[in-house]
Amino acid sequence: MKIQNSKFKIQNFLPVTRYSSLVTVLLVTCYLSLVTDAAAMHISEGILPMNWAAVWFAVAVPFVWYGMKRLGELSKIDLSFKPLAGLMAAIVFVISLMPIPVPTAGTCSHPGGTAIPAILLGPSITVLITGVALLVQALFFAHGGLSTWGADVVSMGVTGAFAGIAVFKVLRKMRAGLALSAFFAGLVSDWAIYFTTSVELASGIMGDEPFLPLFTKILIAFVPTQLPLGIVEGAMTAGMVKLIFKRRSDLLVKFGVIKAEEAAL
Amino acid sequence: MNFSEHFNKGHILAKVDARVKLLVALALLLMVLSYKGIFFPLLMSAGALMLCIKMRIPLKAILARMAQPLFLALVILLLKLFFSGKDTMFVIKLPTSHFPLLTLAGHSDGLLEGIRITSRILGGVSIVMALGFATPFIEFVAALSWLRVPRPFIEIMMLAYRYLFVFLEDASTIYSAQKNRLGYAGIRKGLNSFGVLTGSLVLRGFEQSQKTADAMIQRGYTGDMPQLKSQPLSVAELAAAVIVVLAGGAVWMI
Amino acid sequence: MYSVKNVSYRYPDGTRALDGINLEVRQGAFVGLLGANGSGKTTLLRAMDKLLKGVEGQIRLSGVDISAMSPKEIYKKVGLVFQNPDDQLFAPTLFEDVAFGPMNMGFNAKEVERRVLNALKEVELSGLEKKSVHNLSFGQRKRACIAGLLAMGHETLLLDEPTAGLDPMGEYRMMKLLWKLNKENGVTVIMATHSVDLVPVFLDSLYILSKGRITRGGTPEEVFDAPEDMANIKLRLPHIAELLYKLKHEDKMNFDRIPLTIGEARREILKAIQNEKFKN
Amino acid sequence: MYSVKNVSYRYPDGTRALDGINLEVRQGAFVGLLGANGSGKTTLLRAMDKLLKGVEGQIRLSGVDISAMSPKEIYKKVGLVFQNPDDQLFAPTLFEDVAFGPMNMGFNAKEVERRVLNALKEVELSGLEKKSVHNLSFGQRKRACIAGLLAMGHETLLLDEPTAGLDPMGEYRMMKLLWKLNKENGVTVIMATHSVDLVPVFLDSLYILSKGRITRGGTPEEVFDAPEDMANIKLRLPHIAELLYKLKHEDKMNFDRIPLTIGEARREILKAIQNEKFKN
Ligand SMILES: Nc1ncnc2c1ncn2[C@@H]1O[C@H](COP(=O)(O)OP(=O)(O)OP(=O)(O)O)[C@@H](O)[C@H]1O
Ligand SMILES: Nc1ncnc2c1ncn2[C@@H]1O[C@H](COP(=O)(O)OP(=O)(O)OP(=O)(O)O)[C@@H](O)[C@H]1O
Ligand SMILES: [Mg+2]
Ligand SMILES: [Mg+2]
Repeated sequence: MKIQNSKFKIQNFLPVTRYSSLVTVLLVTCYLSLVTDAAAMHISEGILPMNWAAVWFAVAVPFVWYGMKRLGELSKIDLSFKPLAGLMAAIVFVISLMPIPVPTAGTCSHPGGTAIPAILLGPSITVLITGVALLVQALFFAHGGLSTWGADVVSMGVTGAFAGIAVFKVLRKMRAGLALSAFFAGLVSDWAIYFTTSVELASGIMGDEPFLPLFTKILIAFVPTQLPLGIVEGAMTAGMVKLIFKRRSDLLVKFGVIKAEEAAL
Repeated sequence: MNFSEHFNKGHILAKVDARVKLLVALALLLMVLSYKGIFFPLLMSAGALMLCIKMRIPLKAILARMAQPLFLALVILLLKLFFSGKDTMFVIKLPTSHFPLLTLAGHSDGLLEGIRITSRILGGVSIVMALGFATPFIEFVAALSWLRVPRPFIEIMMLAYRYLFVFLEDASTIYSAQKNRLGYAGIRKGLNSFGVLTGSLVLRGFEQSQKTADAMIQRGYTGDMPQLKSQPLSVAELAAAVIVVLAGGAVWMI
Repeated sequence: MYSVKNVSYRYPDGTRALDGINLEVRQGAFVGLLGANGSGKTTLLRAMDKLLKGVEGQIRLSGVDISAMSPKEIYKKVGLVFQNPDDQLFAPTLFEDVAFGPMNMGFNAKEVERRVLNALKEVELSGLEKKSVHNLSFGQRKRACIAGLLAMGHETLLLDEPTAGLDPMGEYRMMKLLWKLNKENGVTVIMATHSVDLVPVFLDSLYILSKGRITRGGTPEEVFDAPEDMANIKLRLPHIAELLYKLKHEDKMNFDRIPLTIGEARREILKAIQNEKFKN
Repeated sequence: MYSVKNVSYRYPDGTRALDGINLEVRQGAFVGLLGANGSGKTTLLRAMDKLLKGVEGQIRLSGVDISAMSPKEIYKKVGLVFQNPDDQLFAPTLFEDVAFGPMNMGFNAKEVERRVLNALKEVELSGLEKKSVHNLSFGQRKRACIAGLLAMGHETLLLDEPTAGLDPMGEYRMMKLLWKLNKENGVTVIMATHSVDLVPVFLDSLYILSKGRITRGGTPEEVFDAPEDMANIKLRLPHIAELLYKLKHEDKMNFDRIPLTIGEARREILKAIQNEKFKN
């Protein structure tokens, strides 16, 4: 007897089976991420076909170019700004290599670290820094790729930085505490990266399928690593801002993160 | 840190101009991306892997670098197999066929599409990996500079590379020091310590950048780092590169 | 206490930093590791604190193989002070920093405070509790690192060049502090150092590292007994020893042995002069 | 050459790091700055290189007030070597790092290369041009910093603890290198240091800093002449001097003066013994 053709499909009585495909995706990625070191935020070499790779390059380049222009201006005022940007790139790189145990996936994952420079140096410089870090990672770590550099800059750099700083600014306007704002900046930045990456991934591999179902599946596939990772990233960003506030509040004033009156408190 | 300079230095590609290596790799990469089947990417992958073995890169390093892209490739393959396409090949019912909570159908056309993407990933990743293992960072940067990548980008890249190792060491020492004082016993403590670790790194970056700027200024820095002139490209190498690319192109056409 | 057997270690990039190290440190000892830059001192200390992965050979702590011990068990017994103080002071104020360890050990507020104040007194930083860590001088920060571990009540301290960068006085006082901890509180101390001149004054025994191997070990007198090959391992005799060595071998003065400290040197010189007098 | 008149400096947080410094260094001198941790050595060197803003008083370089000089003019004459080599080496490879200065000075590729290779030979780093900076050992990185300045052809070098963290052999060789630069190439050298024992062997004159003031200056013999108040400024005599000081004052040996180096000490001791003999 074929169950599928039977009148009494068991599936109809079990809500779980309505989402069976999604559940499967979840189970599969959980299993897979148990055996590998997942850094799901980077889109690897070769995933995007030529046309999509070109599209994301075209989106990314103006942002990076603007970052360079801005850096040039700032560098004229303060000669130490370029070294600072270079060193922050190194730090973003180091942070993104730090393994974090993600309890739900039972494995290690890596934070993006974009929210931190976004809060301190502003989003446009952050895009540039991320572009540099991504190029090095693509070549020497196979995190991301040369052809997917544009896509990765758009997700990790552009959306990550702008989402992070927007949340931070809005929360600060609403008089939220420094650490709390930083926490949500980190969290939202991480989730925004994950969202954009899913869009890029889905459009890159959809072929002639419809976009939306695939997108949802990808989004769900990485829930077990990305949801907790966002929280870790938030906590990390908050911890960072808190530490700098306690140790060198003058720096936060200098970069316009807080006002001088706040530092005096 | 698996930078190429940490491996065998006398390998077969060591003497080849980095610009040539970069151009060839980019050309082959473009061909892989625009190829419609699986033959060419897999061929490229096999070739690049063989090159890596020829360069005596430890197998462990190769696997470590391939792990993450392979993981993504697998996810994509499974997504494609089960959730796209129309020609059902097989049906899996879990846990048993009499009580199927999950019903999964594998599609042959989905599988094909998945294999196609997977082969593209394999081909692309292998080419770039071989390039990475064959080219010391410095030469890569010089090649980028020759390709007219803007100066500020290059400068930041060089500074980042220089201080990457300093900060990696700082990070590991701070981490050890925290562990030493039980900073990672428990999730809450762990998260907190982790924030302190990143904060310390960022602070270190600020302080270091001041000192670095001083050091640069006192050696005549006025806002732009000077640039070493690159040698002209050797005709022989360029010719060899063209032949390799043309050969690749010929295979690509088939 | 510590027993290191045939330990080797290779960094991921292939550098062979330790190459068959054997070492025995008994409870309550005050041991120095000497060696050129890059000879493996830091690596050895890190291996002994189980901070490295993939160490070959066996390291036993009070008879138990450390590879079988949990980090918590190790860090309760052993504390490592890193070379650079900035890598290990992470709280905003001195008090908070020193309290970090005891708090993680789960003591109540009162006990934490008692331990912190005690430790600060021990390193002569009392009164600076509220000070911002980065406003301390270099020497003060070095002391603060040691206080952070003292407050946890370790029975063993591993120290990586605790006197580097300190002024001559600070160097001397740091050594004296360690000596006091060792002699009065019974703390076992193992330290890497370049201060050849101070070593014989304070340490019980020495190990010389060269290219990842231990080439010599014993009391300072035994180790500095063969001055000829000191240069091969980029070391030298303490200045006092060098002076008396030259007086003995080039100026043919009659010393029974080559003293390493100022006190001993005085005695030897006076004795030699006495002998000269009787000769005439 | 350098003439520092009544220079004071206060860090933005209010710390008064320099407090009325007066200093004269003539062309071709080899001068040391000694002082406790936090006494202001680094600050003084930075002020002399015009890296600090808001310095009170006057600093003249070859007769010209440095506040009237452009950075370029200063950096053509004076080079400062920082305490930590990682602060100073910013290019990826050794060659590029050393070439940074000459390239900024506008030399053509050929001249740049000549200068770089020369400087590297001077500091014994020839053959390592292509090496990544982070793969150099600590001692090699310290030398690389010096090469970076030598390649610019400075007539004056300011050095902040050039021997800190080096092994005893490396320390000695670094001092010898500086001594050679000073004596053979005529480079004026001003260095901050804690190595009391090496100072008298190499340096022409010394200044002692304490709490932002210069409390004493002169030849090593003159400066170490009053051992009693060395402890107040957290310094001590060289070990050799201490031994002979004790022999003289506590054991009543008869020295004309307190020598500071091993060679002189040998002579003094032998002379004293000779005298004893004649007494009998
Ligand atoms: N993280 C690392 N990766 C690769 N090699 C390393 C690393 N750390 C140290 N080494 C190498 O291992 C060897 C031993 O280094 P180690 O730091 O133990 O020396 P050390 O005796 O502490 O020297 P120093 O007196 O300069 O502190 C050196 O050759 C060094 O270059
Ligand atoms: N950036 C700074 N901000 C505030 N105070 C500072 C700063 N740098 C140094 N100080 C303070 O200025 C004084 C002099 O410091 P300086 O670094 O010149 O001492 P130093 O003689 O070089 O000491 P060391 O031997 O430890 O290197 C110290 O009290 C120090 O705490
Ligand atoms: Mg060391
Ligand atoms: Mg200093």
